Parts: sequence; C-alpha cells; structure tokens
Amino acid sequence: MIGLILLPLVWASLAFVLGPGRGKWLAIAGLSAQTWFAFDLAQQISAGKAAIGHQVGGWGAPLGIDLAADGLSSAMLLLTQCVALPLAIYASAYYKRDDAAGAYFWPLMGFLIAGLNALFVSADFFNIYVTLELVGLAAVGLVAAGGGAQQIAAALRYLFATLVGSGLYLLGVALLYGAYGTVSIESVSLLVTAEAPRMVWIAFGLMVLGLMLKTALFPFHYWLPPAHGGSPAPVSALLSALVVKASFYLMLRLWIGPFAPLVAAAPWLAWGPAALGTLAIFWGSWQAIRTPRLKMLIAYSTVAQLGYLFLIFPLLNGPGAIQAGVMQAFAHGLAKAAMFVAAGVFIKATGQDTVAGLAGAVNRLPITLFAFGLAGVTLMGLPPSAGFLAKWQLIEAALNQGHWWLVLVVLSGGLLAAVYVFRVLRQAFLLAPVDTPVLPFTPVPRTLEWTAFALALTSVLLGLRGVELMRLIQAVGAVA
Amino acid sequence: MTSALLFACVGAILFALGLAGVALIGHLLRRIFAFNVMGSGTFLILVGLAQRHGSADPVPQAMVLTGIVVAVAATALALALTRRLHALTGKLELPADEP
Amino acid sequence: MKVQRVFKRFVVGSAALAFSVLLIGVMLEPPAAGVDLRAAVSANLAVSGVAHPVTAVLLNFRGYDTLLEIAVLLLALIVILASGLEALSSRPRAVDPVLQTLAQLAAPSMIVVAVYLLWAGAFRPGGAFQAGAVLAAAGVLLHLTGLLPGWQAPTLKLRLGLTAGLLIFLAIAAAVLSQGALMQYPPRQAGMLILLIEAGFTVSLGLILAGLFLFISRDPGDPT
Amino acid sequence: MTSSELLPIALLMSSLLPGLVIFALPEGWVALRTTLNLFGAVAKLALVALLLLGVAAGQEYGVRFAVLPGLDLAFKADALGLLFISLSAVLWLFTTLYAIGYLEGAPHRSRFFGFFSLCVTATVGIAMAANLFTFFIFYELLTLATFPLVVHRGTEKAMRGGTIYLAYTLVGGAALLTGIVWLHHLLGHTEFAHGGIAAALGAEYAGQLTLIFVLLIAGVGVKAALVPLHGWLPQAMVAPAPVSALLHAVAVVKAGAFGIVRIVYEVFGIEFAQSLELLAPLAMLAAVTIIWGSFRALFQDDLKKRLAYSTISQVSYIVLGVALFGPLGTVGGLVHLVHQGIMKITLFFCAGNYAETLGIHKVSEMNGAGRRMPLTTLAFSIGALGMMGAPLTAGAISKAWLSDGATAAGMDWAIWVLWTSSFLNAAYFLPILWRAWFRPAPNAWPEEQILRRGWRETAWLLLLPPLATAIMTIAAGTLAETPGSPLEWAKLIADQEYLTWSP
Repeated sequence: MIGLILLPLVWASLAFVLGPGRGKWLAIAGLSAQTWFAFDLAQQISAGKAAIGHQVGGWGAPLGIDLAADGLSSAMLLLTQCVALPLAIYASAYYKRDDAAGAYFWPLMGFLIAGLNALFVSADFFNIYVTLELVGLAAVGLVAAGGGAQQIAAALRYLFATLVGSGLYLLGVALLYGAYGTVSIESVSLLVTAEAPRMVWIAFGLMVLGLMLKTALFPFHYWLPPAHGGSPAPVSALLSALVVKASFYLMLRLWIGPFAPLVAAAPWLAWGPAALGTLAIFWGSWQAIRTPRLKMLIAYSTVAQLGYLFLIFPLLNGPGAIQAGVMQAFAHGLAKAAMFVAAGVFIKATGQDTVAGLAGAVNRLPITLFAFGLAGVTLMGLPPSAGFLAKWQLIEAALNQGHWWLVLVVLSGGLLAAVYVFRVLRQAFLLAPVDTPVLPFTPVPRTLEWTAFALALTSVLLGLRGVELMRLIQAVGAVA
Repeated sequence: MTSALLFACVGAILFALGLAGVALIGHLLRRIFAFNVMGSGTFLILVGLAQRHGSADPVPQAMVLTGIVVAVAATALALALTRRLHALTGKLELPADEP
Repeated sequence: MKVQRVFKRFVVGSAALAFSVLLIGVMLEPPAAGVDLRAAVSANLAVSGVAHPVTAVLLNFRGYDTLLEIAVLLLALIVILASGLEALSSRPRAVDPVLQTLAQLAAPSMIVVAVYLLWAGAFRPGGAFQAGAVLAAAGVLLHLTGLLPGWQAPTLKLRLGLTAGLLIFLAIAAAVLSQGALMQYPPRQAGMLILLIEAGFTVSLGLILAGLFLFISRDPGDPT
Repeated sequence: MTSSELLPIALLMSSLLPGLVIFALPEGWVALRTTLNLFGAVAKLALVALLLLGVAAGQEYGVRFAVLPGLDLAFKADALGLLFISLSAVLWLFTTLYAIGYLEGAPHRSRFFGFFSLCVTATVGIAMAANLFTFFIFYELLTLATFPLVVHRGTEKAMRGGTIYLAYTLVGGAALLTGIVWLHHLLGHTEFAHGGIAAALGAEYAGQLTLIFVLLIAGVGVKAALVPLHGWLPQAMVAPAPVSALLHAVAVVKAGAFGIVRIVYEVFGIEFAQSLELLAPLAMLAAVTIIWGSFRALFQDDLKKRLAYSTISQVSYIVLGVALFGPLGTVGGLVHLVHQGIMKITLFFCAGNYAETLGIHKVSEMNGAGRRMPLTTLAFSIGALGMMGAPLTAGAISKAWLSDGATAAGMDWAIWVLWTSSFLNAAYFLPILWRAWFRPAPNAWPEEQILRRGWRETAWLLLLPPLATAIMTIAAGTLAETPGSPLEWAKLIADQEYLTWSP
C-alpha cells in the first residue's frame, strides 16, 4: 500500500531529474511494480482481511494520519494501475522525441498517479484535500502541457473548476474541524449523528458540492469537454478514465462512511445526485450525438457515462448499488481509456479530429477500429462486457427498490450511447467517397494500436469474470 | 464573541466574496485574486473556529501552513497559464464561446 | 445580454450573501463535543524530535501532509515548465545602481536569516518554509535588480536541487519503514532526521519558489 | 473437466477460434483461410453428431461459469438446442462453401469470414444457453456480429440498412433485458427448465408475468420479424447473398423464433402460459404476420425483397406452432424451424446465383432464366414448392402437423390462416417459376458475369450448395418418418415439454 504512494513519487521525481522527455522506462517499470502491488493488496483483502490500515509515523489518528485500504479503495487502486500501465506504454510510443507536449509528461503522470493512489487510501479529511490538489494540479498540467491557446484556455477553465471544487471541500474540512476538533475520518464517523450541529450539515453539503464540481456532474460539466477533448490522447485517457473517478470515489466514500447518519436522516438528499446524473446522461449523450469532432464526442460521452455513477445514490441502502457503481467505474475507465487512445491513433493516422474523416478506417486501421468497437460495446452496456454487468446490477438494484424510472433512464442511456458509438463505426465502415482523393494514412506505431486493443478487450472480458471484483467489494464498509 | 470567532466570521464573508468573484469576474488576474481571497477566508475559518475557546491549537495552524503552500502553488500555476494565454492570444480573459 | 449579466450578478451576489449569513449563524452556535488534539500534541512533543508544536505537527505528526505538499509545489513548477516558456516579455527594465548595491548587501544577510529561521524552527516560530521563502525572496530581489538573469530550461544541477527536498524526504520516510510505519522516526534520531529533511526542504523550496518567478520572468536581453 | 462439460465448449470454440484466427490473417492468404473455415465447419458437424448421439442416448451435457454472484454463464446441449444447432451447423457448412465461391476475389474477406464465424458462434451460444442471461449475451452478440456483415459493402444504402437493423434490434434488446432482469429479480434465477420456471411464482404475480412475457416476446420478436417489428428485414436485403442466407435461414431470424420457443416452453411453461391466457394473443400475432408477410410479398418486384417478406411470413409458422396449445402444434412448429431453414436457404442461394451469374435482381427480369440455368432454377422450384407446402417436400410435413395441431387446440381459424398463406405463397412464387421456365429469354442478360461451361451454368461452388439443400428439402419431406429425421427429433422434444404426452 505504501509502495503505491511512494513509488510513483520516486519515479516522477527521478524522471524530472533525468530531464525533458526522459523517464519512460522508469515509469513503465514503476507502474508494473505498482500493478503487482495493487493485485497483491486486492488479493489480501479478498482473502478475508476486511481492511488493511497503516498509521503514518506510528502516531495513529486523530493525532497522526491513518491510511486504510478496504475493498472499495483497493478496487479503485487496481483500476488506476491497470489503466495507467497500458497508457504509459501507449504514451511512450505516442510522444516523439523532442515533442514539446511530451517533455514533462512522465513527471506529471507520476504525480497524478501518486495523488490518486494517496487519495484512495487516505483516511484523513485534510490529507485528502492535499491529494485532491495534487491530482487536480497534475491534471491541469497535463492538459496545458505544450499546448496552444485553446488548450491553455481549457486548462485554465479546468484549473478554476478544480480549485473551486477543492476550495469548497477545504471549507467543509475547516467546518468539520471546528465542530469536532479532528479531521480523522474514523474519529469523525464516531461523532456524527442524525442530530449533528448544522455546521456539519453545511460541511457535508460543501464537500459534496465541491466533489460534484470536480467530477463534472451536470451542470458542472462545462469544463470537461474542452479539457478532455482538447488534450493529447494519452492525457485525455488518463483524465477521463481515472481523474474524474477519484472525486466520485471520495463522494461515495463520504456518503456511505462518516456522513451516513446524515443521509439516513434525510434520505431525499440522494435524489439530488441521481436527478443530476439523469440529466447528465441525456445531455451528454445528446451533445455526443451532435458534435462533429471525434474527441469531443468521446468527452461528451464521459459526461453521460459519469451520470450512471450518480444513479446509485438513491439505491445505496439496498444491496448491489456499490457493486454497480464500481463495475461502472471499471467499465467506463477501461473502455474510455481505450476509446481515447484509439481516437489518438485515428487522429495520428488521418491528421484530423473529425468523425467525418474516419471514412474507410475499417480497411486501414482494423485493429484500432475493433478496439473502438469493443470499447463502444462496453459503453453501450451490451453483453458480454463490464458495462453490461454494471447495467444489469444497476437495473436489478433499482427494481429491488421499485424505482422504475431509473430502469428507464439506464436503458435509454444505453440506446443513446449506441447512437453515438455507431455514428463513429458507421462512418468507419463507409467506403471513402469516390470523388474526393483518398488522403494517405500516416503509418502509426503498432504499439499504439495494440494498447488500445488490450484496454478495450479487458473492458469486455471483465464482463465474463466479474465475480472476483465483486468479492473484493464485499469488504466495503468495514472501514467506512 | 471571542476575537477568534470574529476571525472566523470575517473568514466566512471573505470566502463568500471570493467565491462570488471567481464566478463573476472574467478578467483572469482578478479572478485569481478572488480565488486567493476565498482561500484566505477558509484559512481564517480553520484557525478561528478551532481556537474560539481559548488557546491556540497547533494542528490547524500547521494545516493552514500546508494550505497556504498549496494555494501558492496553485496561484503560481494560474498566473503562469494566464501569462501564457496572454502571450498566445493577447487577452486576459477566457474565450467566451464554449467550443 | 446586459440584462442577463446584471441578473447573474444579482443571483450570485445574493447567494453569496445568504451563504455567509448562514455560515456565520452556524458558527455562533455552541460547538459540539469533539476531540481536543492540543493535549495529544503536547504529550507527544517530547518524542517528536522538536520543541515547537507547529513544527512537530508539520514534520512529524502530520508529516505525510507535508511530504505531499512539497510534491504539489514541485508539481506546480513542472507544470509551468511544461506549459511552455518561449514567450518573451518585452518590458524594459531600468537598473538603478543604488538598488543593485543594496540588493548585493541584502542577499548574503538574507541567506543568514534563512539559516537562522531553519534552525529556530525546532523551538519557536520558523522553519523550512519560512527559510525557503526568504531564500527565494533573495533570488527574486537579485533578479529584479538585474543581477540574476531569468532562468532558461533547467539544468541538471538545478533539477537536482529542485527535487532534492522531496527525494530526501522520501528516502528518510521509506528508510524508517523498518520501524513499523512510514515516517516513524526513532525518538532519539528524530531531531536529527527532521533537521535533515528541513535542510533539504529549505534548499528545494527556495529554488522552487524562486523558480516560480524566475522561469516566467524573462528579460529581453536573455539569449533564447 | 469431464467430456459432458468439454463438448459444449468445444462446440462454441469450433467456430470462435477459426474466426479469431481469420481476423488476423492477411487478405491474400486464401488457402489457409478456406482451410480454417472448412475445418471449423466440419469439426462443428462432427461435434454435433457426437452430441446428437449422446443426447439420443439420454446423456446430459452442460457447463457453467460464475459471472457475478448468483449469475452464471451456463450452457446445456439438450434436444431442443441441438435441433437448432444441427440446422445451423449443416447450413453453415453450405453457406461457407457458397460464400467462398460468392466472394471470390472480393475485398475484405478476412473481415467477412471472421464476423461470419462469430455469427455462428453466437447462434450456437443462443442454442446452448441454459438460462436467459446467457441467452441474452449471445443474442446481443449476434446483433453486433451481423452488423458488419450487413454493411459489408460499405455503401450509403448498406449503411442505411445496417442502421435500421441496429435500431430495431437494439431497442428490442433493451426490452428483452428489462424482461430478463425483472424475471431475475422476481425469481432469483432464469434457468431454462422443461415445463417452465415462472409457474413457481404463483397466480398473484400474473399481472407482472404478463408484462414480462410481453417484454420478452417483443425483445425476441424483433429478430423473429413479427409484425409490427419486422421493418428491418426487407431493409437488410442490401447485404451480400450469403449474409441474407445467414440472416434468414441460419442465424438471426431463427434465433428470434428459437427464443420464442425457449421462452414459451422453458421459461413460462406451455401449460402455465396457457393458464395466463398468453398463447391465444401470440397465435393471433403470428397469424397476422403470416398473412401480412405473404400479402406484401405479392407486390415486390425485387427478388430478394419478395423472399424477405416470405421469410417474415414463414417464420411465424414456427411461432404459430408454438402458440397452438398441444403437442401436435409444437411438433409442427419445431419441425418447421428446420424445414423453413433448408427451404429458404435454397431460395436465397439461387437468388444469389441469378444475381452473380446473370445480374438478375428483379422478378421481372427472370424470363427464361430456367433455360440458361436449369439446375439453379430446379433447386429454386423445389424450394418454392416446399414453401407452398406441395406434397413430397418438407413444407408439406410442417403444414400437416400444424393443421393437426390447430384442430387439436381447437383453433380452427388457424387452419384457414395456413390455407390462405399457402394460396398467397403460390400466388407470389408460381409467376416466378412460370417466367423462368416458360417465358423466352431476352437477347441479353442484365449483366452476365459468369459464362456457361458445359453443364456448369455457373461457378461450381455456387451451384452445389443450393442443389444439396434442395435435395435435403425433398429428403425431409419423403423420409420424415425415418429415425433421426427432423420430425422424429421434434417429437422427442415435444415429449419432453409435455410431460403427459408421448408420440
């Protein structure tokens, strides 16, 4: 668990010391080791240890800072490493030597991964704030890296969104400390009751608001499409697959953990995120169906897919909701990473970022198109894929509690996803128009194509082997 | 009302002001200032609320120190990006049209 | 358009007002029963390796926060480097010889002050951050008086200096893992280890903070 | 793993693995690709034969993997599934041969045969699914695997057909999924079982179960092209001929019909469905589809479109047989599942031959085709006569059992539906035959691509498959009472589904 935090910090710093554009082997080696750590941790937890804790400095909360990994956090760690490793391999082939955009990619990615890992295992409100900032600033840096005016503008927009988000969160932490004199999640959990002072309610509200802003939940999504759609492919993939999941994870953790008594006292609260999630699904899909640009389409699809995550909030007091959420996080994380890197291949090959430019891609880049299609299968929630299992669990959880409209939302969201996914596939299957001269496709390194394929295939195959993941998540709640 | 609590109340006002500023101001430099006002408000609340009953509490003070450093980093970053945007477009505002 | 803007201002303004009133209102309520960490801090101060409670919290009890925070700072600098430097500012700089002399006099004493602050942090207000800030200020001062050119792409030495603080911290934090936990300093060596960490911090912080300024600030005369 | 677990997996793999390898093959490696294709098809036939022998001897085959807690990917090879598998395995072999001939020299054959194999894998998965969850997985997989085949030509028209196909099937899939999850929510499982599983819920769930039935039937009804869910089928005619054959006879439409069989018999149970009064509306729907499809076929000049509407009509014979309460109807419906496949694939092969050899796409261009291509036209005539239910053909057997079933179930109106349909079938098939055999040939064919060489009127790979299936049409009609015929097998299944009846 410690290795998962220290290792990326070390390779990020060393990559910086080595100089611009260097450090890819360090990163890949580090990430491979991290992946192994993450699997090891997951194995320990599913083997029966409900949670694994670590007291930094040996002090123990509330004086010191505690780290804790349960099923939920270990699942997120696993997702992070499993997406980051292929992306690192992809990025190592994506950035050419002396590419300005890639000069500081490795240190930035390292800090991003370190921040994510630290966030997932932290059990301290204030420490989480620092990790949030680490993640946020690294993500902004990745968006801004070596970019033109549009990218810088997107980065600034993103920066303000993430800073305000963490600012709201920090105010929440301040109020919590004012109320209870501690920022340890465990200590706070023991103190919060349904009769908590109003200050705690406000703190909860502020934190949730800040995190929704960071997760780009509708209507706070405005910053996401330019930031995710305008960055280089590996960056878009990292941001869409992982970064937005971190703040969602945190919100879920707070919801079912320390603030559960508040939620139990006011169950209607859960309908807020669910309603916004519903709007996000429809709005995001609609925009994805309309936009002419390929990466914007994928970015809007992220807005829509994030909506599903928030549908679980009203279902959390029944069985299966967390499972559905985690499965959806995995499905979307893997598939969206695959989709962005596949789009990166298309853009490199055709030299343009439009859906229309894809005509004939099926004959030129079959592997990449296949990867895109597989990722699309996951996003549409068609079997056999992780996205399908997520949808199945979500529908069943909704039926269990008699929330019919959630079922309708999930199903129509899947159909809308089919519209925008097949918009791309259809174009790719189309023969290039005869009257326009066929532009030569730039040859693309095979590594790029195959990493996209591997990510997409994983997102599909997970749909046939969801049992292990579910066993892992059963350990949730022991710490929370 | 102790003086510490007064600090906290001022902090609340500063936070609200800063937040409104970030939401409303288009000029990037001023928006960055607004963000800093917001951050200062938070720090005042953090320290003020914690010591409203008597002596100083070192834990929030240390947290504020950490918070300040993080805010410095964020501000420097925002300024650098703003400057870069200015160098590229000659403007100190974000393009209004959502792409 | 105009009406819309006024409306937006009105809505945001009144929301902010309502929010601050609400917030002040709840802060005036009597506090709930909670934890009091002051006793815990002073009880453990003796084994923390430093005598000043804030430094003890910063570098020992909640040292992990500080570790991540220095990473945040370094990260900010890297982002600035990554977002591109080539744009030059064309503002001419008047260099006043009096100012230059003053700055030349001030810089050495600022370094001395920084060292003092670093040392004093163990038992009174002060410490690595303050020391680093003073160091950085010295750098900025020299730059503004035209004695130190703005920085170009960082050299290997500079990169080492920038990361030294984080790397030393990481090395020490990991080295004491054998004690049972990350950053669990043995009480007897705690003081020495913390001083070592702080020294590394001071250097890196000074460089990073100065870098935040010097990498952006470019003189027209700089060869680019 | 025992052999009873291994065989079903091997059956899936026999088309999946060659398919995956074919995807990776370079376009030019024709010999290896052909070998792989044929090897897969023959291996599958051998495995099917093994399974048939085993099942006839009372052996049970099944295997399951946990996907989620309480949710299994489960396969079983039972008599009903094997009926469908045998049909698709045999027809797959012929279709593969035909496609190899049809696509000779065409581009993107690796992609085509890759998805072709995936389709058959999905079909086998549908046939062997042991619960609705597994059924749904392969059902949707079939949708995804057929889409690239439908749009294979890459023209705007193909895209339109493909898009309409997707729109129908994906919406249908959503309805099906809702029904399945709902049922899973009520029952805790969705395993298929003889006599059904829904009866366990009891009468107080009648309302919900009726809704679930509607959702499930609507979901599979899209693929079975029940009116009014049939709109995609005529549009999907833009696909190459082997794909049409696949859609109509082997895979897609059959998967829908088979789904209805499974749902009625093994999810709801025929007796329970009857008690919920679900069968009569289903029979009505089938009757409407039968008449409507035949009627629309009358007015199509495009040969493949006429055949498409004919399919809509004929597949609902199966549904009608299922919905007739009583074992005789069941036998009729099940046997028609096989017979319709054999006959319809013959017709599509022939239609493809006319188009490939002479460029004939329309009924009005058929004049004299029988003299230029006597063997193809002979096969076509046998298939068409079978569709009308002429004696000695497979179609006659189906119709006889269906009529008996209707009488036994007390639904005499269904007999009139069958007669009307037969009459309409004659009305749209006989003019084609008449034109082909008795009208003089035009001076020039629309687009003659393959020249006659001796007795070979067209490429031999195009000629053999329709002749073979035409012979099978006759065989199934004349040898219906011999052991091992489709009819005998259908009786075996009916025996299992009606616990109180023996043939």
